[in-house]
Amino acid sequence: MLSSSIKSAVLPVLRTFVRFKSKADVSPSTQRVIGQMSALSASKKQPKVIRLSNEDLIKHKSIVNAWNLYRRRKVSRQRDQLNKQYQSIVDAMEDLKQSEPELYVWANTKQTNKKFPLQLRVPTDYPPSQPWVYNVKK
Amino acid sequence: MKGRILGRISLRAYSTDLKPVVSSTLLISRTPIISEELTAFESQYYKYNNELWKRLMWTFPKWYYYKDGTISEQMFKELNPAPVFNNPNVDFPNGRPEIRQGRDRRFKQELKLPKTYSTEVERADETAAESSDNLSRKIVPNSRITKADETKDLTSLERKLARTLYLVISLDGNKWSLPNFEMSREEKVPLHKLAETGFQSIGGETVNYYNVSNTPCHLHHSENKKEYFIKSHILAGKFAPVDNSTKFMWLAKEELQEYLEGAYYEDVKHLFNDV
Amino acid sequence: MQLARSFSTCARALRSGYSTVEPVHHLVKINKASLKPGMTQLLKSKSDITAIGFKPVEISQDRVREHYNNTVKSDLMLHFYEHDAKTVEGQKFREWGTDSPYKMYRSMKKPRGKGKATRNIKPITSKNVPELQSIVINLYAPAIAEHKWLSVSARAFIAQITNVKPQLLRNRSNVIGWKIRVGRPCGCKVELKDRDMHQFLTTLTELVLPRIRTFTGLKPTTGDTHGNISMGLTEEDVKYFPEVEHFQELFPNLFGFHITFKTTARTDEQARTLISSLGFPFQK
Amino acid sequence: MYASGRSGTRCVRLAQTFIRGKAKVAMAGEVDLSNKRIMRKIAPGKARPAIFHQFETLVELSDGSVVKRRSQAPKDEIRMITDQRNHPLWNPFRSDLNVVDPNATGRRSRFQAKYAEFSNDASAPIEEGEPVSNKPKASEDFLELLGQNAKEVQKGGQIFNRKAASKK
Repeated sequence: MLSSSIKSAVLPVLRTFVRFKSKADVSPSTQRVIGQMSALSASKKQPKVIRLSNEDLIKHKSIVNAWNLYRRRKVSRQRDQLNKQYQSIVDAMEDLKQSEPELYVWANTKQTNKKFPLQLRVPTDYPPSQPWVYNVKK
Repeated sequence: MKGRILGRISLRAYSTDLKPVVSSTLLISRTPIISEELTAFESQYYKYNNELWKRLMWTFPKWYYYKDGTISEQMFKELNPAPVFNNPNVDFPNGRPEIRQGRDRRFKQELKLPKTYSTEVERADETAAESSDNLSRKIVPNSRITKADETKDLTSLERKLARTLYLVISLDGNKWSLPNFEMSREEKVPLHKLAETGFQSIGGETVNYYNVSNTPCHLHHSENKKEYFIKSHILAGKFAPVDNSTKFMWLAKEELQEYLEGAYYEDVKHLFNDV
Repeated sequence: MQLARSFSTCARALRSGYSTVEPVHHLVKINKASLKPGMTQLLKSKSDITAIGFKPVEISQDRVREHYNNTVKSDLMLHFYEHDAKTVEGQKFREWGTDSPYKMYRSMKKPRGKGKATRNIKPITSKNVPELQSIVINLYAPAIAEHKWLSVSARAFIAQITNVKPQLLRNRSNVIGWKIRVGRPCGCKVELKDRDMHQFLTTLTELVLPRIRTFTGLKPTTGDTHGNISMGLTEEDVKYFPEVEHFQELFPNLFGFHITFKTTARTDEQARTLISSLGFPFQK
Repeated sequence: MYASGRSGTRCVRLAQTFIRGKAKVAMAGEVDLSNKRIMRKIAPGKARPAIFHQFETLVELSDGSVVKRRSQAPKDEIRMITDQRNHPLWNPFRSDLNVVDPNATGRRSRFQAKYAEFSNDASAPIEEGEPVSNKPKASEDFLELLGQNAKEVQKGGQIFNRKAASKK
């Protein structure tokens, strides 16, 4: 008798939000916000930390090293190409400046507020049904 | 000092009327329509990392998206049965399961989703036309290899969708080059205008294109001729040569190496995209 | 320059029985608290698989990155090229001069103009082609002041459309009329990078913006003068995000937010051109 | 749709959103989070990355191209009807576009469909400033029931428009 009265006195103080137990106590709106809160939180949703054996760790490291090497080569190849492209712009303009001053002025005038066309799109993963647009309206 | 020497040279050239002809070359490209073809190593690495990522992903909050007692929840439950729970009376030689929110947190969580499209059996009686209009049909991506790839049609813009293609033309059918237009000695026009009007005159009337800049991106010296390169992208339309004897092709970088002259290709190859 | 400080050694060298090991004075400051065994996790990189904070990044092909590297980058370089261009010096803090001893230790004079130092604008070469660094989403909802639980909804909503957990924002000032108090939650923010950023970008340009009927393009004057472009979406617009559209009952309250594109461009003009190359239309 | 501009206009806009937000909060007064959860503090060096559970979703755009997306929402396929590929703003030089707008049920879209050929710029998008709601208004539905010749009668006066008045 005594213990049950203590329980009833203590229970409301100890009440916390648990998704499955005390649903009757809270309104559906509160329940929804609690759901949002739980979806955001990591509690009980996080998997275990990956623990690799020494052999697996070495495998992983060699995969990552190979990838870094591959990517470094790719990036430096792209950078070299861009540097060459830049140098050839400089050379062409320097030559134009020396030999054709008139053309040089035209070539060096900047068009302000020029934007890229929107038809120049980010590639997709799979092509459209009609891969190329033949329709031209000017 | 340098300027003086250059000036003297050009003066001498002018006096003997051997000043090289100025011309502009149009470097018109079709940009990739689909994403790059991955190498075997790249796709394997992405797959490996993706699996690690899936392993570290949080548990799917099923109760957030599927309300209790709804049909969709029932369908989801049928597709994804609960994992074996940690029964104290059973021995697990490979470690005891740690179930949290319906997932064994030692492993990745693989889920199947209820399909939104109707199954094959149901739509067996539908005609092809009906099914193409049906908005809830299954998504079947188009093939990354097109008809033009299969027939090896080099003039098509629909070939090699994952690559950048460049236009090359040939006036006699033997010697292939990038379209080049010479400037008359009397009347001077801007280089990009020269390239544009020249391109229109040989068959670019039916093309929507975008000139990246007025600035030339390269200079190629050939005998008594200076070729300034103007960079441009084709956006829509089709290159249709005015003169029937003019041949044209849309080629990727390694194909250009075959068709262009060796020394010329070596001089301009850094302008072409590897992809 | 003397790299290592040392004591005078000649007197000791003359003495017999002298140890040759000299005392070392570290020039690099070492925070010894971080050497505690409990802190070892903090020293590990996030890309290290043994770290607790390990998160795989390169999990799939990135088509926006490919588009930028293959097509846009070299085009932008050509587009911005200007022959014989010089660096435009920004406004800097200035010296007072050396003509008077009073000016020697005086703190520097404020920069000309608005009194703020600005960066130098270098000509674009192959080394500094403008690039999109990150996208910052900033959600400020005044209604949170009254209904505190809305901050949960706002964060859940941003997490849903970006796949990244946002950070809660709190008020930093008091405005009595708007019921704003210091320290109360008022919104959330998230900084998207790499693949998350690129997916958000393509979702905007391919799926969301074309469906907003009032959308006519970004303002041609947008920018914060340092090469960052911003735009905003109202709560009417955000319902076109696929995650929101197909699960409307999860979001009874929708929120508008600001989107800022942080770029490495030094001027707004350059940043706008960069953004336009990624598929954003601009008003004429 | 707006780009954040000068601080003055932003302040006004902030005030507007404030009022708008105040009026439209769903579930207001129904949520009671008085019994707050006590958030556990994460010790330094113990934080783990938040990786939400994500599904790979295929999105088919209106021209048939397919892109892959990662999304937390449990949906494996999405088919778009209006998107970048058939929007006039993104396709300024396409005359073959037949844009099907499922939301176009309003009076103005019907007007536009009827008199499109008279407008100067067919591809010009709808004017700014007048957002069209997705749901057809009740009065419009009744008008459709009444038939072709029915006209809506304007009730009440015009709202005073300061901008328009100042232009005159």
